[in-house]
Amino acid sequence: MTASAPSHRSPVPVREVVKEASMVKQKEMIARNYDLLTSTAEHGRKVASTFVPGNLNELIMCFDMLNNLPEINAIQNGMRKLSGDYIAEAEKRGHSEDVCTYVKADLGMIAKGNVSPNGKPLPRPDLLLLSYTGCFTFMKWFELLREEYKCPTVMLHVPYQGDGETTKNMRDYIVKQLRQEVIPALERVSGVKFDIDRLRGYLRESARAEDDLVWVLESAKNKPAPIDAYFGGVYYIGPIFTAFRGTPDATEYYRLLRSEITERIRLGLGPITPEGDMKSQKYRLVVEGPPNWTSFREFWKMFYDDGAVVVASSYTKVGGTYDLGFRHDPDHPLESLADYCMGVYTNRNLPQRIDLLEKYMDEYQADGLLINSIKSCNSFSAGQLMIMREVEKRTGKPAAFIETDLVDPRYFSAANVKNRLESYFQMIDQKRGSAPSAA
Amino acid sequence: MTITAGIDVGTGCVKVALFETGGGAPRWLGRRVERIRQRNPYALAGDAFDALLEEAGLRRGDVAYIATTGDGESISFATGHFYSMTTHARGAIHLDPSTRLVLDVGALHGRAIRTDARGKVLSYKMTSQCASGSGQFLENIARYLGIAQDEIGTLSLQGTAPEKVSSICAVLAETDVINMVSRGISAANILKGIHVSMAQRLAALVRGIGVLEGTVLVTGGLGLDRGLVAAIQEASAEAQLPVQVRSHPDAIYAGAIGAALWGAFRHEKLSARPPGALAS
Amino acid sequence: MKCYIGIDLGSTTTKSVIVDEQAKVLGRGITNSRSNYDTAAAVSKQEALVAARFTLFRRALSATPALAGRVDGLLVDLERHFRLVQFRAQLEDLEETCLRHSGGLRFAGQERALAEALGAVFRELREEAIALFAPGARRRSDFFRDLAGSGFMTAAEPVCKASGLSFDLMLNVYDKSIIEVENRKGEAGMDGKFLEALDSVLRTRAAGGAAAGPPLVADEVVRPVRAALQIPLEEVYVVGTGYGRVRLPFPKEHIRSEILCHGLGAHLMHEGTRTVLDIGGQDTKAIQVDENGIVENFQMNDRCAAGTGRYLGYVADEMQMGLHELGPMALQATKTLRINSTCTVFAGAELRDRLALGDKREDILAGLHRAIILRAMSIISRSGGIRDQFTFTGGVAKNEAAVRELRNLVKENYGDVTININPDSIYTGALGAAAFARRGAAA
Amino acid sequence: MATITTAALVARCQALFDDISFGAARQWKAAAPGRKVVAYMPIYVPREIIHAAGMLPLGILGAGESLEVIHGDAYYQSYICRIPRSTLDLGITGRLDFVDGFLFPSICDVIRNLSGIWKILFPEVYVRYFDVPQNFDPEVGGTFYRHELQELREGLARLAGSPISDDALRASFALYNRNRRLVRELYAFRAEAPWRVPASELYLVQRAGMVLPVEEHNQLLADYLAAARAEERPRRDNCRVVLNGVFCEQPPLSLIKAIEMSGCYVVDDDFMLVNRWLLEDLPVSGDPIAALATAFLGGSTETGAKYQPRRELKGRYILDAVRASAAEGVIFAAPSFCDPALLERPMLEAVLDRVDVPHIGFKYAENSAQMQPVREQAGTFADSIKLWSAP
Ligand SMILES: Nc1ncnc2c1ncn2[C@@H]1O[C@H](COP(=O)(O)OP(=O)(O)O)[C@@H](O)[C@H]1O
Ligand SMILES: Nc1ncnc2c1ncn2[C@@H]1O[C@H](COP(=O)(O)OP(=O)(O)O)[C@@H](O)[C@H]1O
Ligand code: SF4
Ligand code: SF4
Ligand code: SF4
Repeated sequence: MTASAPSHRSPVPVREVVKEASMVKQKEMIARNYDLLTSTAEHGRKVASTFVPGNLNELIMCFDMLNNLPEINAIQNGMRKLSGDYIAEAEKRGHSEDVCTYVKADLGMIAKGNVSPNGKPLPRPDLLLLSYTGCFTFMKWFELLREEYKCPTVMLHVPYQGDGETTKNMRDYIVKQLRQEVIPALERVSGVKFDIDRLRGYLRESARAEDDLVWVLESAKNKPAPIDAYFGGVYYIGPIFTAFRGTPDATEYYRLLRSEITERIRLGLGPITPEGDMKSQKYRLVVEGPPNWTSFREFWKMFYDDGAVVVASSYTKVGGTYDLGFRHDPDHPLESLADYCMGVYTNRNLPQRIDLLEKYMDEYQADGLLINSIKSCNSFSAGQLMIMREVEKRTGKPAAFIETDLVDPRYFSAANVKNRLESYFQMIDQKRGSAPSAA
Repeated sequence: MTITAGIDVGTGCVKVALFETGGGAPRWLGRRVERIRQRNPYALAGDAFDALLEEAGLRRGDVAYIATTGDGESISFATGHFYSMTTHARGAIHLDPSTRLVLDVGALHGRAIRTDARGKVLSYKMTSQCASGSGQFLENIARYLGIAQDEIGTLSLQGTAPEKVSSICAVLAETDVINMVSRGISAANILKGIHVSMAQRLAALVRGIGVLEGTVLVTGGLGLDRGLVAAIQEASAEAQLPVQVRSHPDAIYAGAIGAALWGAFRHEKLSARPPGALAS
Repeated sequence: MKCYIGIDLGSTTTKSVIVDEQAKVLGRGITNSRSNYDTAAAVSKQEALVAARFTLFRRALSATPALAGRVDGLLVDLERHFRLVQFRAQLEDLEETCLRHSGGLRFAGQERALAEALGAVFRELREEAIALFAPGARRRSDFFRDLAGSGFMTAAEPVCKASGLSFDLMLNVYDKSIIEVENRKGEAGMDGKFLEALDSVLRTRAAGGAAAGPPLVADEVVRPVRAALQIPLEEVYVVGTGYGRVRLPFPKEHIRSEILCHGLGAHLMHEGTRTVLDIGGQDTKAIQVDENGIVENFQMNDRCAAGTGRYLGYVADEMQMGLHELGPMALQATKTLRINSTCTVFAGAELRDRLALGDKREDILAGLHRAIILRAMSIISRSGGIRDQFTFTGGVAKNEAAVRELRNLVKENYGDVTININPDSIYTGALGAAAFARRGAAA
Repeated sequence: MATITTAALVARCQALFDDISFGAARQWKAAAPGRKVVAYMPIYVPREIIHAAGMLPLGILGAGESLEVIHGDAYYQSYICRIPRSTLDLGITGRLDFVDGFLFPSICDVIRNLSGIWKILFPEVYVRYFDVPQNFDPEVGGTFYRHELQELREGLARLAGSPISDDALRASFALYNRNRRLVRELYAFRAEAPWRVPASELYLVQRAGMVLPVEEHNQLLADYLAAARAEERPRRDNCRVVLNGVFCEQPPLSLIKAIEMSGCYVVDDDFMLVNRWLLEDLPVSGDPIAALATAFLGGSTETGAKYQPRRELKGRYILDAVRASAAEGVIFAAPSFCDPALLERPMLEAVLDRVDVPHIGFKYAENSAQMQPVREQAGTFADSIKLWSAP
């Protein structure tokens, strides 16, 4: 459920005004990963398909396996304007208009040759590793994929934090599943014996990158914010939420990124947008909900053109709420994987999500909360209006609500979104204008 | 010789067909279509039926099976009812035996019905509940543009640069069209644009149902709209569907024809069955 | 005289409001937007300018001591006569256009018959016009399209029957012509029309008769009117808002979101307003404002026009009634039927279904009105509920049945709150825009 | 001869169904001091534990078509199914003000998030998200589940104000075992003679079990069965179908009737699966919590909201249902925007296609008003079976 930098073949190129080293590095990492994935015939490494929230990248690496993330493929296809066709294909094959479009984009893509962004077909996975955390649809998605691939499938059921806490029973259950189901399945498929010390090594590496990631996301507390924590944020979380967590590459990426942002802060610069440095920052927003990918640029532009910068977002926490203090822990490897899975944003209950957003509003000194409600995603969306009310009530700051979709171009109505955003910005303005001189 | 009637009560029109069957091909005895226009459709159906009988010199008692279809379930003088897709499939086969897919496009609905050579419904798809891209919508726009119904097709065929209708909602689409008028887009291009967007939705149904060859017969009132039929053909070609999209001058009667013919079939089946086997 | 103008380019109607330097409303104008947007903006502005003239007439006449106590009656008369003059000019235009159109290919061989039939129809329309604008007459719409349209239908049916012409054909000629007529701006000669109307008032009064009212001394009246006509109306600043605002020929700074305009407009009409509901042609908005009319929160329907004003429009078309008549009929209901689908386009189908099932028109209409208001209640609830005072704006606020449903539901769900419904509520957005225009000019 | 007619029984059920203020449950609560009511949503909760605590389990399935939802829409976007919004509306309008506890079972993300909303809006109510394992190994999922059940038992005991004994649990098991047996019997009878148990009646009788104490529902079921067996009813020229996908948000009653009126006898369905969740009797001896867990892991019904670990078994249950009830086809009816039902459907369709069982599918909402498309589709389905089957 996260973006990664659009691939080098992206038909919607960034106007490369500034090309920072971290961007280059990330592109190169992603390209390399797709090349690895599409050349399994040559190197023979096995592939696991899995989800972003609660993904077990370190564990997968312990078995020399590659990690393929259908959500990321769907995003890539959304950004490359292919998802519309894929969704149509899936609907033609009997899928309802109503269901999550990630699933349909993925199934449609498979039906149409499963071509990866590098132009080569993705391999059939050797294992479907169903990390069932934070979203119910995952389960159906992998059942559908299993029909497609007829390959081994292993379920890791992560209990939901219904009462806003994780219990020992929950943790034990996950660890037990890891021990008795997931690890044996990975061993069987890969033929590699599990080595817990290898896992510890990767986890140690993860924790390093995680420290820098948190620093990066929190840099938006500065004024002006040196980053956009939503539109830019989706790029920043790419490596850590996907196939790179636990690799030196990721660590290096975040080190680079951190130094670049340090420099931006020193120079008092705002975020880099596709059209260069963002100039004035009139509105600081917290955003809840995933972005729209099919019109990502157009969507972003509606913000920076009007001087709106996102200082914190919940979406950058779908692959882990590191800013709340969690780190992968080499000393408690399986337990920390369990805690990681349970802690991802959408596995937290609604009251926890509200608390978090409220905290962001305060700590990042935001002017308002914007919710981008995604038609596809019940996990995020069912309850967002409640979130909006509560945050508004608690912070006294205005909130706004827009509705789009992830990768279904039919549900991005630019005129509508723009109308609402403009009204919202004018409303913040007007409110500000009145506050001091009300009398 | 058996005389049967089919009565198709639609949202826009009531259609009645009278047939004689038994011994060779079924024979038309008469047909009639009435626009409903705020009248009670059931009363209208009765009147149209009686008028048709009178023309043919018959009485109700002469008709062996009066079959209703469409919304006609509750017509009291009917012998039985068949549902629209059942009747359109059969009617289409009667009008054009090479039909493998029926696109029934009426005032408020669009349906794709896959049929075999005997008129058996194999599968179907319907446009969603939302009314955008319906015949009613087209009718409204045409009126707004000052164009009579039977002119629509001809005009649309003259369109060279169809203007895309972006909105999914019929009401909002209407606003779109008004915008077009104010931008000076010609009526031909506006109509063609609507046809194209309707055709795309319909072609998606065709594609969705997985028909890959044979004749697609457009039935229902919009079968008479040559512009729409042409647009569907184009859209199918674009979607690389190797099908022939056609219509028939009697396309609007497809449901009524099917009802009359199924009525004949059922009549025969029931005559062979001991009386009172089923209450119905 | 300095004028600040707000134009609300709605999906169904376009409204203009002119305010003066003291923020007093000088005039309001409205027209159908169902044609060219530029024209709609121009026409509504024109109408507002006409109304502004009437305001100036009122000021001038009120300053004439000899007319004390008679100004109101005089102005009502003047307006009626003015509308009649206007209507007749348009009718004439329509007839000419129709005749021109009946020459087309489609009508080959029938031109003569058509021309005769049209002649008969328009004769009748002209005669009716007098009754239409008679004192105290109730018109089913303020728009030429609606008035002429329904008159045309009624008149054409018997004419067609008598002459054997197809009714559809006649209708088609009308459909072809009305757009054109509607799209003509016709600004020229406005002053002449005022004087013509005034002249007509004076003549009628002089002629006496039951409804004529007391005769007037021509000079006492004509002089102030002429003087008022001399005052230039200077357009200082125009702000546009509403659905079609992006199509307005203004720079971006002159455009305000309709949400803000409605919020401010409602505040200006009723100072205590905290919650605004606006049901317009194709959207429904709920807006929360603070004590200064500043928007705090809003919600609106999206993408789907279900349950909006157009819905009533479709229903009215379906029943061949005027929009004005729907509410009163719904109020006659003895029970409220439950209607779940508020899809605008299916409204007609649902209506027919219900009629076929034997339900009464009144009851169905009551159900339809309730359905609209229920949808609005949901949107309000989403925006944060209803706070005191609650102001209902937009075209649908003119509908008594909708208002009644709303009152009931508000009471049930939010208890006793003051509900403001302004007779000019349809102009709320335009008023807000005009206020922004005044501020814009000051800035 | 039964003394009570089906009509009288159905009328009572209809009254219970129509009463969206839950008068019956309110009366039950008021009848003795200290009584408590625990509501639950689909798809499954172990009602035995609630019952054993002396409390009334109350099944909430939205508000149907009779409630005009106003506030619920303030919490849910248009692309989310209706059941959570009408349920919230019931809460906000005070219709559930007598409810002391509310269980939100693991069925989908919507209900899951609703549990959080409920916590915020109704802080005085005992609210619990009830998780069930998707791992069916007795050691792994079983251990987790036993703990969850134990936690639930403790939570409910706190709410009830006294501990829940093993004996009380076993006594409840016996009552619910009887309930499940009667429901099974009713379904079997219906499959045998569907014209004698119209779908809408079976629905209402089952639905009554959501609001009545189990003891009363058992009596009702027994009475209805006896009455239905005693009454002859006209048989129509209908085809036999299994109805699938209706396990959470409920279609309006008129939709169920429309299906039958357009020519389809429903011979099996997945309404109110909580009544049929456990396929076998719970043992009334031994550790009750372990018994509940074992029954869930190894002997519970299948549905879209549950994971099937083995690919070759995926979707088999629909075929089993078709065969067991001698159905001629399947009607898939799913609530609009219901991911569990709609994502499950293509997999079920594939299973049916493999053996040429015809099927159709459509969507509904609890307040769907237009039955025309439903009649159209069910009717065409019935037509084709009528016209094309041997005479
Ligand atoms: N000659 C024609 N050309 C184009 N459209 C037509 C023509 N005659 C009827 N129609 C359209 O057909 C529709 C009625 O089709 P029909 O299949 O009878 O629908 P229904 O069964 O719902 O009444 C009307 O909406 C009308 O727009
Ligand atoms: N006199 C009236 N009586 C009843 N309803 C009216 C009247 N005038 C307008 N309406 C309703 O108001 C709607 C237009 O409202 P309006 O606020 O002008 O919308 P918009 O701003 O979108 O053009 C119409 O569709 C109609 O339903
Ligand atoms: S429902 Fe949401 S979380 Fe689940 S797969 Fe779809 S987008 Fe991802
Ligand atoms: S989008 Fe428009 S046509 Fe569709 S349901 Fe809504 S109002 Fe009706
Ligand atoms: S109807 Fe479906 S999506 Fe809605 S709450 Fe029930 S299971 Fe979830």
